Amino acid sequence: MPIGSSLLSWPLLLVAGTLGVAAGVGGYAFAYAKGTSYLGNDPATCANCHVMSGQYEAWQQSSHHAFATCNDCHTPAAPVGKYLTKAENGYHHSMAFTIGGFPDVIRARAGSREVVEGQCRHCHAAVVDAMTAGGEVSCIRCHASVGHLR
Amino acid sequence: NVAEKKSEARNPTVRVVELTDDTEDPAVWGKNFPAEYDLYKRTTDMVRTKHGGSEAIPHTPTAQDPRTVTSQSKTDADPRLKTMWAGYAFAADFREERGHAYTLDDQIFTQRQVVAKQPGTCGQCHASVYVPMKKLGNGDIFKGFEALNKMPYSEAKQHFKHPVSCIDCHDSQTMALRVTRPGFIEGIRAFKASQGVQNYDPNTMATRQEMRAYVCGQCHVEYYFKGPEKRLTFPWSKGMKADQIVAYYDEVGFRDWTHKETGAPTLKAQHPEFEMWNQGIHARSGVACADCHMPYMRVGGTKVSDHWVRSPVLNLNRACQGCHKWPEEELKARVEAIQDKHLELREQAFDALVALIGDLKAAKEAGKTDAELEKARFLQRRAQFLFDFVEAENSTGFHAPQEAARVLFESIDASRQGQLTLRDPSFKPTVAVVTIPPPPPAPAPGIQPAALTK
Amino acid sequence: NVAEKKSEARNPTVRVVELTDDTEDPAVWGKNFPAEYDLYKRTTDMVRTKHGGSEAIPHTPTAQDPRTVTSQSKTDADPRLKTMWAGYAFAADFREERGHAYTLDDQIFTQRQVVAKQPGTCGQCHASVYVPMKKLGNGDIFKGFEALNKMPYSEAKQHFKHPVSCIDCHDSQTMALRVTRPGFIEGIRAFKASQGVQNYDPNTMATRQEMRAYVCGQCHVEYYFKGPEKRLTFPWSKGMKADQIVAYYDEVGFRDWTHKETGAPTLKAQHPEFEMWNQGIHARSGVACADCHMPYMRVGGTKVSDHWVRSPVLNLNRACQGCHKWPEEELKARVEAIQDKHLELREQAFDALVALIGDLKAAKEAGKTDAELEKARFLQRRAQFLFDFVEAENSTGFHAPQEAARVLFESIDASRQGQLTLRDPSFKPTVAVVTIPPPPPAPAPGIQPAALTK
Ligand code: HEC
Ligand code: HEC
Ligand code: HEC
Ligand code: HEC
Ligand code: HEC
Ligand code: HEC
Ligand code: HEC
Ligand code: HEC
Ligand code: HEC
Ligand code: HEC
Ligand code: HEC
Ligand code: HEC
Ligand code: HEC
Ligand code: HEC
Ligand SMILES: [Ca+2]
Ligand SMILES: [Ca+2]
Repeated sequence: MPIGSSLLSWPLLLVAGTLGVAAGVGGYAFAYAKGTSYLGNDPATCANCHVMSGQYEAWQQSSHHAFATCNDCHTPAAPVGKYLTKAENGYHHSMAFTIGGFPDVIRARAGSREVVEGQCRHCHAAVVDAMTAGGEVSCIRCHASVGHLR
Repeated sequence: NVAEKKSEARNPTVRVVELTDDTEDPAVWGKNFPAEYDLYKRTTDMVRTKHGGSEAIPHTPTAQDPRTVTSQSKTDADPRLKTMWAGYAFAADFREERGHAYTLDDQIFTQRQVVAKQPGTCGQCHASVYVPMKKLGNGDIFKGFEALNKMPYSEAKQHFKHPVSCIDCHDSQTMALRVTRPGFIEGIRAFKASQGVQNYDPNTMATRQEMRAYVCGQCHVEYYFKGPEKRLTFPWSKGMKADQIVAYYDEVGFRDWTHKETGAPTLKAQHPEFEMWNQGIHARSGVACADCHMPYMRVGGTKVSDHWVRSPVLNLNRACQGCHKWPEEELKARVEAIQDKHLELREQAFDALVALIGDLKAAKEAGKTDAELEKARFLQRRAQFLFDFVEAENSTGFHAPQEAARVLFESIDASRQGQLTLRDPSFKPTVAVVTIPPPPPAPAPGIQPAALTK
Repeated sequence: NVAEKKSEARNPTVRVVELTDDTEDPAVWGKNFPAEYDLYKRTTDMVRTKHGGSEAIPHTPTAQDPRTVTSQSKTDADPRLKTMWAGYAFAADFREERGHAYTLDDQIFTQRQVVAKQPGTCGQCHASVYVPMKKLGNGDIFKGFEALNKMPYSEAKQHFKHPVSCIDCHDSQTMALRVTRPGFIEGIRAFKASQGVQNYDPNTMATRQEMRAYVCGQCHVEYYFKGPEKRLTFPWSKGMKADQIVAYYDEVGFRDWTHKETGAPTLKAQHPEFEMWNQGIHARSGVACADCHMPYMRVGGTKVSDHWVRSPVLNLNRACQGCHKWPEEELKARVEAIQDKHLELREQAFDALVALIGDLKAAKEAGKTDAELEKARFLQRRAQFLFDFVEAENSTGFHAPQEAARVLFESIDASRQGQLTLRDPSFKPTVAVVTIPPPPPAPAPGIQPAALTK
């Protein structure tokens, strides 16, 4: 099971998700900035937010452009986890985008990093079986560029 | 507000005024580019980092120096500097550098202007000289450059209206970066020629990324004033490394001044940030000055370059995290780890240099002849230039840690060998001793001997 | 064939034999892990890089030394090494190191075994000693360690069957990494204690990533043999930096031997890769030895660690490009740029050290007393240890460029100050001179004085 989903707390996420869609400012941003994009899989919709455009361009240049879209890496594979993570991201990003206060150079939160790590293992289970036998190892320590050419 | 941000993003530059190649005043440019201008004005702010930035020190205004705030005096903080520069204007006043807003004032009011008559050349790096050069040269900046160089500073000053300003780095029509300083154009041409590239012209042949360092390399470089016409010259024709530069000075037989205590034909190095950066892994990786000192930031919905040029340690998220995903605290610790290690060597190399100066002074007072002192004096010249090169470089080792350590290694070796030659006339230094001719006797009219300028 | 790969992938480890904590022979492990074993066997290959790798030199077998191939002799290539080690076994034979397959043979057949009687302790890093230690200690590796340490090498050798092998790094049941060497366990405990962490145990407290360096740190470290029982000791209780280590030796009054030409109480440094790496930016970034020297590679459908442990310059694609997107040629050029700069300082520091040794020798021959020579001898000890620390470190500066330059800086300063004290008895060195006691008179039975071991 992807590591990421185990770390997210259910009640907190439900609240966050609800807020993200319904609450005043967040809701406006969500609708105006084509927040419904969170529900689909088209990477271009992530880039509706211009702050995502750098990552979008870097994704287009990356080795995974042909294999994986944003959600393949940034949301857990399990169906419930996927929409919860989207809700959480949606809330977080709408709030951040509207109110500001986020850094100019965005950095992944620890939780989203774990989601990504889980997704690597999800797709590459066969290949990394032997190496992960011993337990914790971070994929993006060595493969930082697979999703976004850096 | 999302709607506002979207419209800003679509329309980043509303041209409210017409800029020409003669528009000097940054406030006028600021009408078209308010974000950049507002940031540019913030270069007045003074914030200290562990080893950089700057600190506001209150100053009681006097007639000669009306500033109410200056930066800390380095010569007071470390008196070894006065020993190293004995007999030279720098011993009188040398301060921590601060933001671009102060470039002109700090030059005009430094005590170095009092103890020595400075030439107009100085203005090249402290004032907005593009328009003045054009005017003085009737449209030819090289002619204007020559005219300004030759004036005494007090006369040249009349032509200076602004500190470094938009037009010094930008083309008014396209806003493209542009090199406006003849000194850099000539210097980089000589450097490229040493690498086998002939007739190099940065304004037509450099990439945009290179220009993001070249505009800084117009000023953040080692230089000297060549000949009686005081032509601002970047000594790069043998290469940009400290030893290549000192070899150049040996070859042309140049000295900045004669050391008061020892009689050595000494050289002063200044702010070789461009040269040091050039030796480091960031330059090698194509990371330019502007990437760290003017990183992109969001203003409203647009991305602008942070024209509040300052220490990246005050701006780690934008300056570093685009490339390095480490937390800010960790990035700061990395910078400081490099700098602290660097300072350890700097301390030791400095003590060795001061010890050599002390030994030389004693030997001279004890009546040793010029011939007997020649080797040690030459080694002082070398040890000091190499030390000063690293000392004057303002990143405290960060721009090229291994190279900075290498230069300090060469410096301490020269100091210790100097001490050895004084105790043992048969000691053979590992570098060939070059005879430096005496300084030219007749100063150019209105200007003090080279011995007192810079 | 895709189907085959898929099945390999699903079943990467078919256990065909039962491994136990007593299975010494790598060929047996190889039945379960053929990919790792095949790669492990390739450590016999000898390929040269600009400054590393190794070169196969044909050798005419003799009774004492039956090897048909050795690596190049460093003492022949650079005779200054013989001057530096005069009176010590290293002067007789010191070669470029090569792959893990040779660890045992190269130790057995080095001329150092001929010119001096070596202790059993040596085996710790050249043979698979885990099972022998267990047997000799009745299950307690620390007891077995003590037993082996005390034997003469010729006796200990009877217990050695393999060069460094699977069981030295792995747990046979889980294949997890494991530290098996008491020397490392005690050394890292002392080091962590110096950092305020008590009772550190790498096998239970280290992360997996740390273990990817710790298993190497069992051997690629500076060491000495403590006391008459020749306990293998890593001198880390004051820290792992070269100066902290030499301060430790000063404090315990240890010398490896007495320099034949000068009488100085000298120290030999050995392969401090782990300590140097620890000072570099890669260690700080969590990049372990195995990341570069055993990078992952694809074999069939799975990823395995490349057990062909060798120079990463021979394997740039896997060793570096995961993290650095530069072309291989550029990566190679970066390694070499660091190394070339490093070697420049190395040359100069070496010449200074040899000059000090020459001056000291002359002074001794001229009849100077021990008291008159004490300062210079102490400075020789220090200059040499610091120089040798960097020289013996096998990455030619790469593992920590700024730190390596710093250590060479300290070394040349000590050499030059040594030369100064000889010419001027009133010269005060900047480091406190410590009196090193004479070596213990009575050698342990069967073993030569400390003066001739290592
Ligand atoms: C193949 C996997 C993969 C794909 C596909 C992918 N990403 Fe990422 N993303 C990553 C990794 C890995 C990181 C780095 C996390 C870290 O450094 O901690 C990351 C980081 C980010 C970040 C944090 C900021 C940064 O640059 O580190 C953002 C924002 C982001 N991705 C957005 C996107 C968007 C938008 C898309 C689609 C256009 C996308 N990602 C597609 C793997 C991927
Ligand atoms: C409403 C605008 C908007 C949209 C649409 C958007 N993002 Fe973001 N995103 C942001 C903002 C603003 C941040 C910075 C938040 C912060 O750093 O606090 C951010 C940060 C991130 C991060 C890094 C911070 C973290 O949460 O770990 C990731 C990863 C990310 N976004 C992925 C995505 C993906 C995948 C999509 C599409 C499914 C997407 N974003 C769509 C505005 C948006
Ligand atoms: C949606 C599935 C998917 C996800 C999620 C995914 N990958 Fe991949 N990856 C692929 C496919 C498909 C390929 C190409 C075929 C192959 O080599 O297996 C590939 C290729 C690779 C390669 C070899 C090509 C290269 O870029 O060097 C690496 C390495 C890799 N992935 C690492 C990762 C890492 C690390 C992550 C997480 C950050 C990740 N992948 C996430 C599907 C995925
Ligand atoms: C990779 C990032 C990086 C690059 C590229 C870079 N610098 Fe720096 N620079 C730094 C850091 C970090 C410091 C140390 C600041 C401190 O100590 O507060 C510094 C310090 C300085 C200082 C002293 C600033 C102060 O606060 O006192 C100057 C001047 C400077 N750099 C100019 C340049 C020039 C000119 C270039 C290009 C030729 C350049 N830098 C390239 C990161 C960089
Ligand atoms: C026309 C000359 C000139 C140009 C061009 C120039 N500088 Fe400067 N810079 C100066 C001078 C002069 C000072 C010192 C001002 C003072 O102390 O009064 C300075 C100071 C600085 C400082 C120190 C700020 C502090 O807080 O200590 C930094 C950093 C800096 N410059 C970076 C740059 C960078 C990066 C560029 C190019 C993008 C650049 N400079 C271009 C002349 C110039
Ligand atoms: C010391 C040099 C320097 C000075 C002085 C300077 N700029 Fe810039 N400016 C730069 C650099 C470097 C860039 C980045 C250009 C690039 O990446 O091509 C830049 C970019 C810009 C841009 C393009 C958008 C952006 O922000 O990246 C504008 C507009 C601009 N500057 C306006 C101004 C104005 C207005 C002034 C005077 C108030 C000014 N500049 C003074 C160096 C300078
Ligand atoms: C535009 C990209 C970029 C920016 C911005 C940048 N770096 Fe780097 N940095 C690099 C690259 C590339 C390397 C070389 C290693 C590599 O290839 O990853 C490097 C190497 C380093 C190293 C190791 C080299 C050494 O000298 O020890 C440190 C430390 C470092 N950077 C710190 C910083 C800091 C602090 C900043 C901000 C002031 C910064 N960097 C800004 C790209 C960048
Ligand atoms: C080639 C460019 C250049 C020339 C020519 C130049 N400067 Fe500077 N000056 C700089 C830069 C860059 C700095 C900031 C870096 C530093 O202080 O090391 C600076 C800093 C200063 C400072 C503030 C720090 C200090 O030294 O106290 C003063 C005062 C100053 N210069 C005076 C002068 C005078 C007087 C002259 C002429 C004799 C002169 N400058 C010529 C580039 C130059
Ligand atoms: C970031 C990559 C990296 C890491 C991490 C690293 N090394 Fe190295 N190592 C190198 C490079 C590059 C060389 C130079 C090889 C050459 O000159 O051919 C080298 C050289 C060596 C050599 C000499 C090899 C030869 O070919 O002669 C040894 C032994 C060594 N390293 C051991 C270690 C140990 C032990 C560690 C951990 C404590 C370590 N290294 C960590 C990259 C690394
Ligand atoms: C039990 C002791 C021991 C351990 C554990 C050990 N080494 Fe070695 N290593 C040696 C010895 C001894 C040699 C020299 C062999 C010779 O020259 O005959 C050597 C040689 C090497 C070389 C030089 C190869 C060449 O071509 O020059 C490298 C690289 C190396 N080791 C890296 C590592 C790394 C990385 C690890 C950990 C993953 C490691 N070693 C663990 C003892 C050890
Ligand atoms: C220590 C560095 C490192 C770590 C950690 C790491 N990898 Fe890799 N990985 C590599 C290297 C190096 C290769 C290239 C192997 C080759 O070229 O044979 C690779 C290759 C791959 C490939 C491509 C294999 C192929 O050729 O088809 C995939 C997929 C992959 N890694 C996924 C992962 C995943 C998933 C993780 C986390 C569980 C991970 N890696 C962790 C270094 C690493
Ligand atoms: C010098 C130390 C050393 C020796 C000797 C050694 N290994 Fe390893 N081995 C490692 C390291 C380091 C790893 C990576 C483990 C990790 O990341 O947890 C590893 C990983 C492995 C793995 C896990 C899969 C993989 O390849 O990453 C297997 C299986 C393995 N080794 C088998 C062997 C066998 C069989 C031998 C003897 C022929 C052997 N090892 C000898 C250091 C060693
Ligand atoms: C697992 C990741 C990883 C691997 C593998 C790796 N590096 Fe690095 N390297 C880094 C990091 C992290 C830094 C520090 C700068 C930064 O944060 O980007 C760095 C810095 C560097 C630097 C600049 C520092 C310096 O000492 O000048 C060089 C050069 C470099 N690496 C070369 C190499 C080479 C060559 C290899 C292969 C032998 C290699 N690296 C392997 C992650 C890695
Ligand atoms: C703490 C671990 C350790 C101990 C103890 C140790 N060695 Fe080594 N030895 C190594 C490593 C690691 C290398 C490879 C690196 C190098 O050559 O610098 C090596 C290399 C060698 C080599 C090949 C290179 C050369 O020096 O010619 C010989 C021979 C050798 N050792 C002999 C001995 C002898 C004899 C002893 C006992 C007096 C001994 N070793 C004790 C770790 C050790
Ligand atoms: Ca400053
Ligand atoms: Ca080797």
